Amino acid sequence: MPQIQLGLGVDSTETIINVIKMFALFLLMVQLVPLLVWVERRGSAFIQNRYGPNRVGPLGLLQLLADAVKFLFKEEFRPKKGVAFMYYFAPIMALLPGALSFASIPLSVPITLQGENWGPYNFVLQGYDLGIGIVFILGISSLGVYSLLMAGWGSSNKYSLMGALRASAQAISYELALSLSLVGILMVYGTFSFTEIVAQQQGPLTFNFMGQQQVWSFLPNWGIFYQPLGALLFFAATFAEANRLPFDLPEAEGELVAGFHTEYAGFKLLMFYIGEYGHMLVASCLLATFYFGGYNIPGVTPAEVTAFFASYVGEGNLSQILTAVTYHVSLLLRVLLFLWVFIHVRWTLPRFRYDQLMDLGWKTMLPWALFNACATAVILWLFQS
Amino acid sequence: MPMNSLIDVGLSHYLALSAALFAIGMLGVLMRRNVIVMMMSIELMLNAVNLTFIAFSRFRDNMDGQAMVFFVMTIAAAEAAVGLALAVTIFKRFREVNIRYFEHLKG
Amino acid sequence: MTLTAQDLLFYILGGLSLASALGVLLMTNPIYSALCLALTMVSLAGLYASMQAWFVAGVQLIVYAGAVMVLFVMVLMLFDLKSEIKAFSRGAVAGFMKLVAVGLMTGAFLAAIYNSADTLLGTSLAAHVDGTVSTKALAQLLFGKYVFAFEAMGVLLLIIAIGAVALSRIEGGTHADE
Amino acid sequence: MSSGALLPVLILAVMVLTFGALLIVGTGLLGPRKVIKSAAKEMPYECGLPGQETKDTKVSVRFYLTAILFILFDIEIIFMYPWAIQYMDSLKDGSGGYMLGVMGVFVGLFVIGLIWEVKSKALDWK
Repeated sequence: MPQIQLGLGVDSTETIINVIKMFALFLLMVQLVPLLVWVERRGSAFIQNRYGPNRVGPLGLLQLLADAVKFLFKEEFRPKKGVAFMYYFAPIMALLPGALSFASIPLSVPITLQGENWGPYNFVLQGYDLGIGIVFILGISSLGVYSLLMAGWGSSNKYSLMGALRASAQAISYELALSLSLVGILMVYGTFSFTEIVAQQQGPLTFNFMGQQQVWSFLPNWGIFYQPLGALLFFAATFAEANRLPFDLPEAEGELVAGFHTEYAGFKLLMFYIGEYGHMLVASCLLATFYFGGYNIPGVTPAEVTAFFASYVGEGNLSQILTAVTYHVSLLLRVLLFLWVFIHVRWTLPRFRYDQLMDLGWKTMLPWALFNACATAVILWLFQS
Repeated sequence: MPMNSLIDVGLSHYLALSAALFAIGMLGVLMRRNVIVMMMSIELMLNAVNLTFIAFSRFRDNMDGQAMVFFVMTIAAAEAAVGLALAVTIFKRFREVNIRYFEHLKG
Repeated sequence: MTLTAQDLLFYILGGLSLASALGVLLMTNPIYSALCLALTMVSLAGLYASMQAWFVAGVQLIVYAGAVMVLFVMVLMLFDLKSEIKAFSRGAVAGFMKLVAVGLMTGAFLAAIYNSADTLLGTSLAAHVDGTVSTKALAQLLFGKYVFAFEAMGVLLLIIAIGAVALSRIEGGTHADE
Repeated sequence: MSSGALLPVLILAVMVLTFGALLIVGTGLLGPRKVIKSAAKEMPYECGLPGQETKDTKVSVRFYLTAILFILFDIEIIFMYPWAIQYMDSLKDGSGGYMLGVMGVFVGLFVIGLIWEVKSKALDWK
């Protein structure tokens, strides 16, 4: 049997570890849904000055487990005139964009582990490192529209078809502003790969102004200081991509019953939520990676952190693993902050009307994103010369 | 490197695949009656040509092939946009997307 | 005799694209054939990526699979096209003749490829090309040698944007009076 | 793990699809077996109104027009990506002004198209 060299690892153990790591990252995204739904219900309760779920388990934490189990045992229902294949494939397709995008984002510093019999093996907390991170994520997230259209068409219900068409028209209009706001990032960093972008954001804020180097050491070298307008546009566009309020008209109860997932119940509905929360997670991770320094801890280099742990735990794998964990926690804090902003906005802002929503996308966000790209180009040209 | 070595994939493997895709696209244009499916088959033929461009750009190691694929994509997307706008206008007028109705345009 | 990742990818994605291309041809329901074409586009993007053309694979995903096919599916869904009974054009003899013609043409292509297999091989292949570096080389080309074609593309897209809107506003037509 | 390998993407996609399929088949098996079939339940949900299956729903032109304009503007943005990637390098080796001019013309056409679309009320969703 020809020996197959997969692109995954030097020897078979490394390949197996990588495959398990990939599935673990996917499960990390899937189990995020109960956590975020709990945070959403408790958070909205906190905002509206009420308690939220607190019966099942401490602070209502097991409420989500109870819901998941209930969803598992629901009756299997399909509308009679529904198109069977598309009706069932739409929830599965909803999982795909979030999972593939989340796996390509670097979550921690690459470390090298060394054992007695297995050789030095560098481990990075990331599903796979594609050289072109940004273009891949844009491509995959543009495939998310298919699960909406299939759900709308599969449930052969007039209202869900209208909801699906509206949701996909909104998703594609805001994808323009999203990809245009990324042009600014490409100009500043000059690379597609996430690891290089995060590497360029280390150290104090350094930029050259009229030819000579300026160093502002009190500010970290994050992307937000180069692209403030780009960050705002990017974050607003990801709200619309994930169908989050104030852009969630297609799923709004008042408008089209529940939009494209009217005819879904049980775990299929939960899979649409996994897709939506996965999209929110990817958007927060991207925002942290592009504009807030990814997993960098300002003022500290990875070598210092490893040395610090080595002094306690001794040289070897454990100090490496602890460094990776600290850097991962630093990224996680930022991501949880942005996820809280997603949830906070949902319970404070009112919903847009559909024509306002489309006007905002085409007539304000797109021109501003274009202005941001041109302004970045001109400023870079002025500062450079 | 004759083609029969199935293991190390060379340029001719990719060319054979794009020839097959091109043939399927052409059959689609000839056999199907629905205008929109014919336009999809044309897109398929254009994609087969893109595959050939990329294969030559990869195995002859110059980037002109990839630049050409860029332009082919733009023109194919523009053609799809105008073609569909036409088909939709005709469909609204004749309530039917069958190629036979297009003769009415002889005028 | 090692089967490298690229060969494995070629056979998986090639088979997938051929199967979905046949799906485009044979499905009577146009929406299913549109979804099969979207699957073909995605597998072709995978093939481009397996040939280290990273940026073009991304563009194929964004432009073709994510925009053009969404337009096709949206138009088909808007006009509620059920699967037609007479999907294929009538006339057995005509159909047979078309099949023979296409078969002959493909046979000619394959024969040409097979005979010229050894002359086509180019220089030694870089096993792995970095995405950003190859895109910068593509940009040098796009704004160096092909800068006029690049501007022509901008003009073409402007014309199509205006044309598509004008097309969608036609009320009358040659038979408007009927 | 050589950066840029495509196989892991396929492996993850297959894993996700089988995970989703298992979930759907699993909930199907776990659910109550004797499914009470009733016409009312099978009808598409229309907030209680008896389903009127009108032949062709009012077809709004806006949707496919938005999709067409999306394709055209998306391609113009994709043309900006290679330019943006090498912009810093071209600034360093002095050809920044030429790059700015080339892209200025292209973005000018983009803006003209956008202004025309807005003025021609093609994008109004009334």
